[in-house]
Order: sequence, then C-alpha cells, then structure tokens
Amino acid sequence: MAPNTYLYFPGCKITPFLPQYDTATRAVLSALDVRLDHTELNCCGYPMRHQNLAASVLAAARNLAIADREGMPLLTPCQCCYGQLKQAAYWLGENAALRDFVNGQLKAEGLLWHRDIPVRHLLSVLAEDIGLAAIRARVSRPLKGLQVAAHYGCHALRPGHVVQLDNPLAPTIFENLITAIGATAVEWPLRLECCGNPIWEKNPTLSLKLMARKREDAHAAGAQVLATACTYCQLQFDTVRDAHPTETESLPARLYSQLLGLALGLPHDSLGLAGSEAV
Amino acid sequence: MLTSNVATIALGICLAGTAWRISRWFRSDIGSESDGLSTGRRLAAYGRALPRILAHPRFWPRTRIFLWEIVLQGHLLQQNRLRWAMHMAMCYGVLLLVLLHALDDWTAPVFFADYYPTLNPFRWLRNFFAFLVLAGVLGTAIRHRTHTRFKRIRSNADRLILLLLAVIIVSGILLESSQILSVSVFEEMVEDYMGDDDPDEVAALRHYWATEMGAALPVRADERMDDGAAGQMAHEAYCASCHSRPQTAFLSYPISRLLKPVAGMMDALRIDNWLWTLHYLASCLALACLPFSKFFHLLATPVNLLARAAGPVSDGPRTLRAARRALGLDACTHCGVCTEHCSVAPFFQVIPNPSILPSEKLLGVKRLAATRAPDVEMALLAEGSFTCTLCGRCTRWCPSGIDLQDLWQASRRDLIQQGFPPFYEQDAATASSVPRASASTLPGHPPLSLGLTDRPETFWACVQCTTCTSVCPVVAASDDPRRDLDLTPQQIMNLMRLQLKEKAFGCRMLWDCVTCYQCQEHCPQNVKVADVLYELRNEACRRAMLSPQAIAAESS
Amino acid sequence: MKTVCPEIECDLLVIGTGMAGMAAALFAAQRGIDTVQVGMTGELNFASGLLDLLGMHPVAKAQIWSDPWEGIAQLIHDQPDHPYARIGVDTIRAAMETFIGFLNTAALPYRCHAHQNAQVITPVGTLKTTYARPESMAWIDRALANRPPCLLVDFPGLRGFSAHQIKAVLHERWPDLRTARLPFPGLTGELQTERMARRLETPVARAQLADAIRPQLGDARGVGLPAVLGIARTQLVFTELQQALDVPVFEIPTMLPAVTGLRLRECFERQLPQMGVRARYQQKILPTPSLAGDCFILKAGGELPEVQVRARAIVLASGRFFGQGLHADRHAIRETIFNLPVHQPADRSQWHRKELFHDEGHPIHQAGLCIDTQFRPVDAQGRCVYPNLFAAGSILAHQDWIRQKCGSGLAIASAYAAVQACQAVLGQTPQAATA
Amino acid sequence: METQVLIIGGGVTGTGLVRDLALRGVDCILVEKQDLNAGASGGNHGLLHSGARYIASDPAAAAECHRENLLLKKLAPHCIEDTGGLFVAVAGDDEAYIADFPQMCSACGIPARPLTPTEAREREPALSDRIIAAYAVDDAAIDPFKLSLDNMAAGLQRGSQLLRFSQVTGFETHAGRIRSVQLRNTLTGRETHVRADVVVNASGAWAGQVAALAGIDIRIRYSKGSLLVTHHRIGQRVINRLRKATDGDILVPGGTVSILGTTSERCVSPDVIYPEIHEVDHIIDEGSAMLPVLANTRYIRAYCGVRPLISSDDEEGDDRSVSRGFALIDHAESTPGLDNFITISGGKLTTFRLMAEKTADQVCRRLGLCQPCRTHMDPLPQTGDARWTEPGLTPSLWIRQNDPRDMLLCECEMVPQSVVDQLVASIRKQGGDPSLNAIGLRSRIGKGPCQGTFCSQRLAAYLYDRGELEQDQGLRELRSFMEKRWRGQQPLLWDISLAQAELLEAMHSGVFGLEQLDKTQG
Repeated sequence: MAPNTYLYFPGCKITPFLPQYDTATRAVLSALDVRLDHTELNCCGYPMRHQNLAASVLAAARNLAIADREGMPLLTPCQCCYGQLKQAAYWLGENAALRDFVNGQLKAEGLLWHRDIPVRHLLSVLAEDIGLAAIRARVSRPLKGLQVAAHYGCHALRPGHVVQLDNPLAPTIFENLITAIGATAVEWPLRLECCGNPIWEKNPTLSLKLMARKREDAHAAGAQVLATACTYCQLQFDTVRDAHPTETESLPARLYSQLLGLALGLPHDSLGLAGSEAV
Repeated sequence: MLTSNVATIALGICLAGTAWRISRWFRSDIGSESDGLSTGRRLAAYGRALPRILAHPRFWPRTRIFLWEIVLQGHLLQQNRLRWAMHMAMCYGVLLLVLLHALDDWTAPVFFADYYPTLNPFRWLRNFFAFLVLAGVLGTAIRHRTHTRFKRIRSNADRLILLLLAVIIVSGILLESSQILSVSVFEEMVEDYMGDDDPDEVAALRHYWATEMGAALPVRADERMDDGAAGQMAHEAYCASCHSRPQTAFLSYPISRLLKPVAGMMDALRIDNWLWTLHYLASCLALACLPFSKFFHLLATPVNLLARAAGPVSDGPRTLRAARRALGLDACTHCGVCTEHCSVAPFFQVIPNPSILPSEKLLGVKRLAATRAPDVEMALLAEGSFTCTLCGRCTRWCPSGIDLQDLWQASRRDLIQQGFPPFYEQDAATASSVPRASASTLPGHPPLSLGLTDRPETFWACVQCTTCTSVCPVVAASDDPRRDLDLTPQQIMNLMRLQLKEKAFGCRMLWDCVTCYQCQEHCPQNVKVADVLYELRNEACRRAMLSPQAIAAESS
Repeated sequence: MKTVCPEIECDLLVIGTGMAGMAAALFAAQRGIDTVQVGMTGELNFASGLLDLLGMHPVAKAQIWSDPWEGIAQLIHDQPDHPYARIGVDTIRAAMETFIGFLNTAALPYRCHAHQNAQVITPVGTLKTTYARPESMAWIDRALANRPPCLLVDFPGLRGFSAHQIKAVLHERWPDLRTARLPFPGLTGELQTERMARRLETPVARAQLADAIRPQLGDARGVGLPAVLGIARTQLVFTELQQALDVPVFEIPTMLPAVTGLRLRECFERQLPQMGVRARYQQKILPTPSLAGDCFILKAGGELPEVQVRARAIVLASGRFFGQGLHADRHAIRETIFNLPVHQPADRSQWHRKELFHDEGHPIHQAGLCIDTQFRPVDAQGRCVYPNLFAAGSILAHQDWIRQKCGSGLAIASAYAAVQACQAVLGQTPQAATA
Repeated sequence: METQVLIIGGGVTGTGLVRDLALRGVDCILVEKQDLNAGASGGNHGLLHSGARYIASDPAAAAECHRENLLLKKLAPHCIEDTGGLFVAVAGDDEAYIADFPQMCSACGIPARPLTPTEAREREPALSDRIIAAYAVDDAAIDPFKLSLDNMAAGLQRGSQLLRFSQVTGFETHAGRIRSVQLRNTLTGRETHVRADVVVNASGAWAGQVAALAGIDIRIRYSKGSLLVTHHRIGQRVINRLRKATDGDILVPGGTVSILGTTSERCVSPDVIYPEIHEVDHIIDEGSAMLPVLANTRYIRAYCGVRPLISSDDEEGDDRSVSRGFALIDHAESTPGLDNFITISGGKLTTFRLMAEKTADQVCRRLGLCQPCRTHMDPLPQTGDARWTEPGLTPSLWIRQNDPRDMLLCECEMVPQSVVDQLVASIRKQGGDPSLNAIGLRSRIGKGPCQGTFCSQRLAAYLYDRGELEQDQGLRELRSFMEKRWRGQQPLLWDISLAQAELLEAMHSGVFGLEQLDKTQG
C-alpha cells in the first residue's frame, strides 16, 4: 500500500521563483487525498555538485536523514532535486569513505543516512502511488484535443540506473499522465533533451539555443503546449517568455501540476494560473 | 566637570557617528545601482521619495504591523519564544534604563512631580530593568555557547558588546549596593540635611538606618535603649521624601548584605565613587560606541523595518536601492537566525568558509561595501556568495526585515566587477590576477572526488566510437564545437586516458556541459563521461581556490 | 523502512536490445505475448542500418550471391549446423517480410527485391551486397546499372567520408561521377552525423542544403550524400530534398556508429513500448538467475538490481562480445548470464588467425550457443539446458555474420523462429490457457 | 648512383652510422628494405639500460652499457625520459643472486642504491607486497624511433641519402671488392645499382641473409622477444626483476603507456614473426609476480623483434647467455675476403652509438681517412621529423595551437590533420610516398586503444582529399595498415580488446568489405 503522506521537499527555487508550482502541486495533491508534511530541509546539494562532491552529498544526505527521522518518504516536484537526492544516495552506497564522513557529520544532529530512505518525484507519486486509473477517475474536465509535448527533464531520468524514474531511453510515465487527463501526448524526437537551464547563467546564448532546438522540434510535431515537471525546466521556458514575449502564444510551457489541476476542475487561482494563462 | 565633559564628548561622538553612519546609506554603493549618482542626488531622491512613501496608502496600515514587529518583535516571537524573551529583556531593559535612569533628569519630571532616584518605584524599577538586561545577556551568552549549529561563527565584537553591557549593569548594581552601605554617604547626608541638630535625633536616625535602611553604621549598645520610634520620626522628617526602603532594590540590597563585612574597607576607599566613575565612563563608552557597533541597530533596525513597507528593494526605484541596502546592512544584529535557516548551511561543514553562512556573508558584504580591496577575504566572500541558491529563506526569517536576497544578488554583481566571478568562470586566465584563498582545502577534509579521473580503469573500456560527442546536446546546439567549446566530451575522455588531465582545465566544454547525462547513458561501454566531467569541475574549483604555488607543488 | 526490489511478471522476457532483441520483442508483441524487454540499448547504434540476408558463401571463396535465397539454400546444404538451416527458408522469408512490413508502417521504409540482393556504396567506396536497405539508398542499384552522371556531395568536417575517395575507388565502375564539397548548413568544424541529421530535420537547414547543392548540379542526374538525412523524420527530409533538387537523391552510409542504425534504434524505442512491450532499456540482466518452478527469476538493473523479473520464458538475444552476451578472458569464452555451454575452439591460439583479412575468417566467430530445433541452447551432449530458454541472434554458434554478410537476416529470422517456438511452449502452460 | 659508403639497414645502428660518418664528412646512402626501425630497433623495450641487467652474463657489456647510458642522457636528452630504474626481487627468487647483486654492480662500476621493500613500494605503489629486495639504478626510457629519425635527419642534412623500401638483391663483386650493390624497390619493383667505396651491412637480424648475397657465411641466431603495451602507464620508473635475465621481467614506462617484456624464443627466420599467444600469457604471468596489476590490466598491443646474436658454438644454451656485446666483422678476413665490406651486428639499443662509432672508425680506415668520431661529444640535434612519435605530445600541441579548423584524425592519440600535413611534407622531402603505414610509423596514429578502427579510414579519406591517393590505392593501404595493427592485437584479444576487435571487423569487413579486395565480386 502506497503511503499517502509525504515529506514535502520543494527545493530552493520554487518558493522565490516559481511559487505557482508550489501552489498547484499542493492543490492537486490535496485534491487527490495526498497529505504533505512540512519540516525545514536544506538545499538538495545539486548546485554544489559542480564544486564539491562531498559537500553536495552531505546536504542531500541530511535531507534524507531528516525524512527518515520523520518516517515519511520525501516527495519533490523538482527533477534536479530528485536526481541529486538519488545520485547522492547512490554514491553514499558506493563509497564507504564518503558514507563514513557524511554520517560522522550527521551524527552531531542525531541524524543518520542509510540505504533505504525513499525519495519520490511528483510524477512517480502521481503515476504509480496514486495511479493513472485513480487520476482518470477524478478528472472532471478532460483536456480533450490538447496536443501536449511532454518535456522530460534530464536529472530525473538519467543516469537511469541511479535515479530509477523510468526507462531512461524510452520513458512513458509523462505521456501516460498526459493521456490520463484527456490530452494527447505528441511524439517529438527531442523530448529527452536538455532544456538548457543548467548553463543559463554561464552561457545564456548556448542555453537559449538548446531550448530553441527543443521548442522548434515540439512545434514541428504539432504540440500546442509543453508540459514540464521540473522547477528548472519551467524556469527556463519562462525565461524565454520574458526574453521574447511574442513566442508565448505559439508554444507556452505549463507545469504538469497545473494541467492536472485544470483537468480536476480546480480553480485557476489555486493553480497559480492567471486567468489569461489557461490552456 | 570632567564627567560631564566626558558625557558631552561621548554624546558628540555618538551624534557624529550616527550622522556618519546614516550618511553612508547615501554614499556606499552595493550592486552598482548608483553608478554615477552623487550622494547629494541620492539624498535628494530620498528626500523626494520620503513624502511619497509616507503618503502611500499602504504605508500606515502596514506601519501598524511593523510597529507591532518593532515594539513587540513579533517576528522573533513566532520563531522562538525563549530568544524573543531574551532579546526583549535586553532591548527593553536597556531602553528603559536609558530613559528612566540615565536620562532621569529630563524624563522623570515629565511623569512624576517629585522624582528622586532613591525613591520607589524607581529604585525597584531600576533593579528590575537591570535584572532584565542581565538575564538577557546571560541567557544570550549561554545560548551562544550551547545552542547553535554553527558555534564558531560568533565574532569578538559581539562578545565585547555583551561584556560592555554587563559591565554597565553590574557596576550600576554594585554602585547602589555600596551606596546603601556607605557610612560616608550617610554622614554627608546628615551633614547636609540635618546640620548639627540634636545629636540624639541623629543617633536615632543612625540607628534606624542601620537597622532598617541597610547602611553599615555601627550600632552602639546604648542606642538600643531607643525603641526606634525616634529614628523613624527623624527618618520621615529628613529622609523619607527622597529615600524609599532599600529592600525594594532586589538586586542591590541582597548584594549589600553580602558586602557588609567589608563595608568599612569599601567606605574607607570610597569604592562607591570609583564604581560611579566606572559606571559613568562605561555608559559614556557605550554611548560613543553606539553608532560604531551593532548597538546601531537600535536605530537602523526600526528604520529598516519601516523602509520595508515600500516592498522588496529591487521593486523600488534605482536611486533608492543602494541606500536601502546600506540601511539593511546596518540593521543586522548578527543574531544568526538567517544562518540557522540557511538552505546551504550544510556546505559549511565541508567547506569551512564562513561566508557560506548568511550572517557571516553579510559581514563580508559590509566589508565589500566599505573597502573594495580585492584580497583573500574577498575571494572567500565570493566563494560563499556564489554558493547561495537564492532560496530567500534568510529574507523570510530575518527579524530585522533585511532584504537579504536582494543584498546577495547585488553583491554578486559587485564581486564580479571586482574580478571575482562565479567558480565556473574562474579559469587559469582570470585566476592569475585574483588572490587565492584556501578555505576549500583545509586539512582533515573528506576526499573531494570519487577519483574517477585518476583511475585508468575509468577509460579502459572506451572503444572511441564518438557516441558521447554525438549525443551531447551542447555539441549539437553549437555551430562549431571546437570554436565554441574547445574540446568535445570524447576528447576530454581521451585526455584523461592519456593522463593529460591538466590540458582539460580551462576548456569551455567543462563548464558548458549541461550535466544531462546523455553521454553517460548512451555510452555502449559504460564510461562515466558525465561523472568525469563533474569531477573535473570539482577539481577546477578546488584549484581556483589554490595559490599557483600550491598547484605547482601538487603537480610536481 | 527497507525497500525491496519490486517484482514484475511476464510471459516472455527478451534479453537484448540489438537487432535480434528488438526483432524478438516486436514479433512477440505482434503475437500478443506479454513481453518484458531488458537490455542496454546501444548495439543498434553500431548497426549499419542495412538488412543483410546473405551476401557471401562460402567465405573462403568470397562468393557473392545476387539471389540471397539461392545462397541460403547453398549455405543450408553446405553447413547444416548454421542457424539458417535450423530456421528454414520459409520462416526466414516470413520473418523478413514481417520485419520490413513493420518498418514501412513505422515511417522508416525499407526497399528490397524479392529475389535479389541489392548493392550500396560504402564510405570507403566499395560496394556492399545487402538485401533490404532504406528507401533513401534504393536508387543506387539503378544508378550502378545505368551509370548516369551523378554528383557526390561531402562536407568539410565529416571525417572519414570523402566523396573524392568514393569517386576514385568507383572510377572504373562508374566513371561519370563528380564531387562537391559544400559547407554544411549552419555547422562548421568537426561534424558528427547525428548532429547533422538533427539539423536537417529543421526546414531552414533543408532549404539551405538544397540551395547549396543546386548550383553544383550541372548535368548530374542524381545526388549522393552521406547518410545524414534526418533521424526520426528521414522520410520527410529525403523527399523534400529530392523535390527541391528535382533529381533522385541517395544516401551513402557513413562510418559506424551511423544514423542509419540510430534510426532503427529510435524507431524501436518509440514503437515497442506503444505496442505493449514493457521495455527496460539501459538495464541488464544480472548474472545467475534462479528458477522457481517453471519460471525464471531474474534481477535486472544497472550495477545493482532495480527490479526482479519473473518470466515464464526467455529469448536470449544478448549478442556477442561487443554486446556482452559472451565474454572472454585469457582462457575461455563464456555466456554471461546463464553460464550456458559455449561451443568454442580448444584454446585462445585458435580464436583468431594471424591475418585480419584471412580468407577463412576467424574461428572465434563460429563460437557461440548451440541450439536444438526449438532454438533452445543445448549442452555438449545436445541436451536442451532449459525447456523455456530460447536463443536468437549473433550469440548463436556456427555462423560468421560479419563475413557471410548475414547479420540482420540471422538476427531477425532467428528471433522470429525463437518467438514462434516460445509461443508454442507458452501456449501449453495452464497460465496462458486461463489468461 | 654512387656514394662513398652504402649502409644496409635502417635501424638505430644504420642511422647512427649515417650520422657518425656524415659528421666526419663522409658521403653515405642508407638503404632499407622496409621503413626505418622495421626490425629489432622498432621491436624492443625502449630501455636505456643502466647495465645492471648484464652484470652476471656479460660484465664487460654491462660496463659498456653504463658508460653509453650516461653519455646518451647528456647528448640526446630529448629522446630520453630519465625515469630511473628499480631492480626488485620477489619472495622465492634466487637468494644467492640477490645477495651478489650489489657486489656485481660495483664490480662493473654501476651504481645500485639499496632500498627497503617499503621504500620501493612508496616509490612504486604498484609493486607487489611480496617484494624482498630492491635497488635503484640509472635505467631510463628511450625512444628508438626518435633516435633513428633524428640520426637520419642529421645525416640527411649533411648530404646523406635514404632509400626506403629498397631491398638489396645482390652484390657485384670484382677482385675481392664489392663494385656495386643491386637494389629493388619493394613497392614498385624497380631495380637500381649503387656503387660504393665501402658497404656496411647493418641489417641486424638480416645480416646473415645480406652477407650470404655476397657469398659470405655469418651464422646468426634469431632470438625473438615479444613485448606488450599496456593501456596506460604503470609506474614511474623502469622496473626490472632482480634475478638472472629471463622472461617477463622488465616493465618500461614510455610516455602514457608501459611496455612489459620480454621473451626469448629461437626462431628460424626474422621475416615472419609474430608475438605468440603463449608468450603473451607467459609474460603476463611472470610480470604480475612483480606487479600484480599486470594480471588484469588492459593491453593495447603486442609486438616482437628479433635479436641478432652472432652465433657461438653453443647452440643449445639460453640465448640470453650469448654475449650482448656487438660483433664488428671486417670481411677482408672472411672467406671469400671482401675488403670493402663490413658487417656490424649484435649489441643493444643502449650501445648503438658505440657500435656506430667503432664501425665508422673501421669504415674510415678502409677509406683511408682519419677524421675522428664526434658523436660522443656533439649533442644529437632534435628535429621536427621525430617529434610526433612521442606519446602525449600531439594533444598538448593541438590544444595549445587551438586552431578550430585543425581536426583530429586519430581520436585516441589525438593526432590532428596538421601533423599529418607535416608528416606528408617530410616524407615527400625524403623522396617517399606518404602511405598510411609511413604516416603511422612517424606518428601515434593507430597506436591507441582503437588500433586503427576509426582513424585508418579517416586518414585514408583525408589523404584522398589531399590528392595523395588515387583509385583504390587507399583501400590497399587501409588493408595493409589494418593488417599491421592486427599483428599486435591478435594475441591480446580477450575482454574489452575482443569487443573492440569485433567492432573493428564489423566495420572494416562487415561494412567496407576489405577482405574482398582483389577477389572476384558477384
């Protein structure tokens, strides 16, 4: 039996930069009878991974250890956080020196990392813990005829054997969730590619190019809207909206939580959607 | 009088310092927002803005909330009642002591017609306020030693301030104690107020003060004949209008009982005078220090809380942003709440650079605003600064209402200007002009890497099929990878295989990698391409914080 | 809070994601068999994208067959151990038809003649005999017969592909070739075929390419290009370019790994899950599975098990050494998952010949799994090892797919036969009856 | 053609002799039936011996080695990586030999500094924990290709000539002298004659065959030694086994790889030799006693060379007991006597200069000249020709140059087009054709883990584009190049190398169909 209470881990970026993801996620989960618990957690460690592996793993492990103390699986709507938490757990499992160091540090706070602390991404919770059938049953306003391009993020998908979200080369989870709300999932070749956000600050030109490639591809495949399930991906697509406002109309990006919320018949403001942003 | 001169000087320093501090709000420039704007123009801009702020329809309703926050410290109350109590005790203890004791000449007549410091309830109140402050100081000191995850970060300035406060209060209490005991003071008073009246009456009074008022007067056997009524009458006639019973001084009186055995000696040395001087000078010192220490927050914090009514700093006009940031810096009490809630604080456990923690980083930003010296300290500040994820939690929790999020973003711009770019832009070319620090490499640290790049087995299985390069979205998005990226992923792997790791540092692919793991996922031979690139980044960062000599020593 | 490895059940587990594994999963799905497929995809990246059936036999004589079926008949006669002999001509034909039929419906059209091998130009300029090739290469046959003036285009930066080389090597057979080296639209420096192909999926790049080629056309009656005309949208790129140039266009395969293989891989990765195959790509079956009654219990994952698979039958299509179905140390060759008996030369000195291009080919290629008539691996005594374990593809013994030019045919036909045999076994068990 | 001295054999001795004579102002032609260093000069460890290996078998040669060692380190430092060396004994090794080792070294004037096993393992962590004795010596790694190419370049600069692919097919003798030498181009078959005042036979293992053409009988024993190249460099120093010289007891680091060897097997001909599988296994088993990591490491390549040992009467003993000193034979004393024919054979890479010096002295005597040798004083000039064989050099320069147009043809060793351009120019300058093999010999192309799988065709296509190749010439060269590489791969095909070879065949045979060249199609 899947748990219906999770320790909510929104990560660092959602609150200041993408509050609608938080609002919409809470709204849909609550509508689907999932309870979220809250406690103060720290950075997942992803940004630090470029700089210092040990520090990034310690940060991730602390979150995991807190979740273990609270006795709940972690649930994160951010794919980077998800990927990092899984990666850290993988390395901790692999590398005894790292594990000893991390647990040595955690001990001071009465925490302990071990192998079996569950981490779930929002998509897995929806597709597996709640179940596609349950979602279908709750959909009151199916998004009929809407052509949606599922934008898988990278860090939740790869390396596949570490993050274990879905088949890393031929995933289906997102498309299944899109069809479950009555929309049509379009096939597009670049669906598994990077949105460009990780190098947004370092190399904006290249970052935008990466995204432009994807958008063109999705557009060519007939998509009307891009669906994301990652803080960073959505931020990236929003960035472009800010940079090139005219493009918005051609291919907007929406968080899957928002699409699901619409299908569940939740009011716009509870999904962080302005009235004009309906799809 | 020397003492009044001292007070005047202290007050002068205080006022000048305050003016100077306030002027800094309009002189310092954080975030390069006021580039090209003179202090005068900025002041004028503020002057123009102020009426608008005050007239803003949302200002006054909001200000009520802030008054609640300022007066009652509601923010802190919500977070931690014990801390709130301590801070309130200190804050209001000091404020009321200043108001009702230090400035009694001016304040007391406003409330009371016949004020005298040795009268009740003032006597009791003074003790009570002192008690509050002492309890706050003591509690804070204990808390500093036991209660925080990041004990090391307390600065000496913080400790000195607590010490100064303690000295003022303790000296005040001891002064009162010694005055209660002092025979000399009694004699002087009798001299002044009774003249050479009836010696019996004096004796009765003496007896009364010795038994009832706690003075350390020797009581002779013959005086015991008296039933004390005469003493009481004399007391009421001459003293009671100015002297309440000292027992209400619930701190000083018990201490005076303890000191009674040495009262004679104390009196002989006129310890009371010395204590008075100490108390007075310490208070003057505190007054003089006020604008130069975190005491200044007594002024800056309320102003900042009021200023926040105008919304986030970045929403305000450009001309005002730098001033609000400088005000924010002054409003910091270094209370450490931000650090307790900091999302990236765990990194500090691995990289012992205090600038990772917001409360400490703020000190660095203060320094940045003041000096702009491109030194090791600034390198450390940069390392800490670019570690922040801008989650905004510090801003949400800050009891002083500082827009920390905005400060971090603004100071990053300054750091970049000063030649301290984020780690991913620190390569060999820029690094030479920049002083290095070594915080990342303090001894006793865990291994930084999984050691992939140094193990030949990592690359054994490579069959040179170029798949990693072919699937790389960064390569794909580039019109000319060699021009844009220097090396392709496969070429970096081959450099590692050829044990030419050095050559990979400084290549743009390293930092343009989006870490999407396509290469690693698609590698038919399971070479950990992306993990290797990560490891190289880690190594590049580590080197960016090393001196060239240290790097040379390592590679030899 | 111990997490356990989740278990999945299936009737058929296909191990391997190369040509044979993909074919097996496809055939199983078409037959409605409940299928799980596990394997590290990547092998198909190294496929040429040409569906060889039989090119050469006997290898020592380098005899090339223009009718593959004749060649197969001869092969079956000469080498009764060859997997083709076990499969039989009719099954091979049915398998190829089904497979090519599937590709045609999946927007990846292949062309072949019923009774004739085709030829394609290789990147070094030689001609390769194959059976079915992508539609984008189909024109080569006619061109080789008529030798019309043609333009060969290459791109600076695409290393290992020189139109000049192809022209020089083909000179005697096809004198009327011209070459043109054109900048690739929007890309400079080193070029990777996958990157080029994805570029050409954008209309702008296609138009630019056509515009660049057009002035070079002259009297050319056809244009040859390296095989970079798109991946998922090849058909679109190919026909559009042909229309824009108004002459036939043909692709010339590039060095491996090539997009021609990638097209197949992406096609299967896209289609199979939609057909109901539960694909677990980038996972492998970890060694030494166990048995529970009639079922295999296997663990699949990366370095650590991620899922436990309970399978009633297995098609093993894990490939040879590159695909890691077989592994060799200094002393012997072994099958990596079940440790099945491997037919192999007596010792390492007999694995390879001293010349790379020795007439007879290398004996190690004949090593592999021996099978019974039901495509089940057998031991040295010819006894079937597991009643519900079938094998297909290059892992089979007594063949040399590289020299005989029969890789795809062998993979597809043996997969077909193995799935057929497997269905017979599954059909007999009570679970299937009630299901 | 005419010359003062014709030298047969383009190994280190022959090229060393060219330079020596050129420095004395003597005009020479060097003829080589294949390409430079095709024989033992290209098939050895690349070890500059300290001499300690020969202290027991040949103390005089050992001392000679040590002197030359010090000299070459001074005069040709660019060809040498002064790694230092260790001699280590493993538990079970001959105790008496270990005990005598320091004394034998000092007797030969060879410094050997004792180390504790712990010290040895600190210096070389890959050493087995079963080490019982260790000595530090003056061994170093030397690049024989660079040595030959630089010596030859020095000769060419002073007017000497090099004829590659020129096989000696006969001598025209008259009155006890060689009048002219008949040559045949092994690629084109064209025949030429060269007249020379003195002919030097420096053809190493082929010295017997060459002498036989002049009717002179030299008995040469062919002792084949096989070596393995590891995927990456193991250890920083030359590591020798402290025991009587035998199989698999030396590991020499060279740039980014290490070379493990060797064996000693009698073979009948120096022409068709292969590193055999049993040799490979034997070397690995022996080597891993000293360095356990050798049991499981990836090997890139095996190769072998034939030691030319001038035969003693003892035909049965271990070839290693035959003196490694060299033999300088003036055939004036042979039967039939030829007073302008000299054979130089035997010896070692380390003493090549000394061999060249002694031979040149003899040549000068025959020519009636008295110019002194200069090679023991003049440093060997470094030329561009030889630099590209150095592992790790091309990537460094390529990265430094940072020219976006200069693409890599060989990814493993990171050899760019510009290097190929330079090699083509330099081969052309020497009058040769830039074949794939010639470029391969002079660079790192094809020497990485893929062993030519990808770079061979990239190189061929590039040469076609440059107009260096025509018709199907490139395919033949491709095939020959791959066959050359295969020789070194074939005995090492297990584990990853086997997978790599499968990919190689799938492409070169499966797709390109190179095995069908010259066969009827269809």
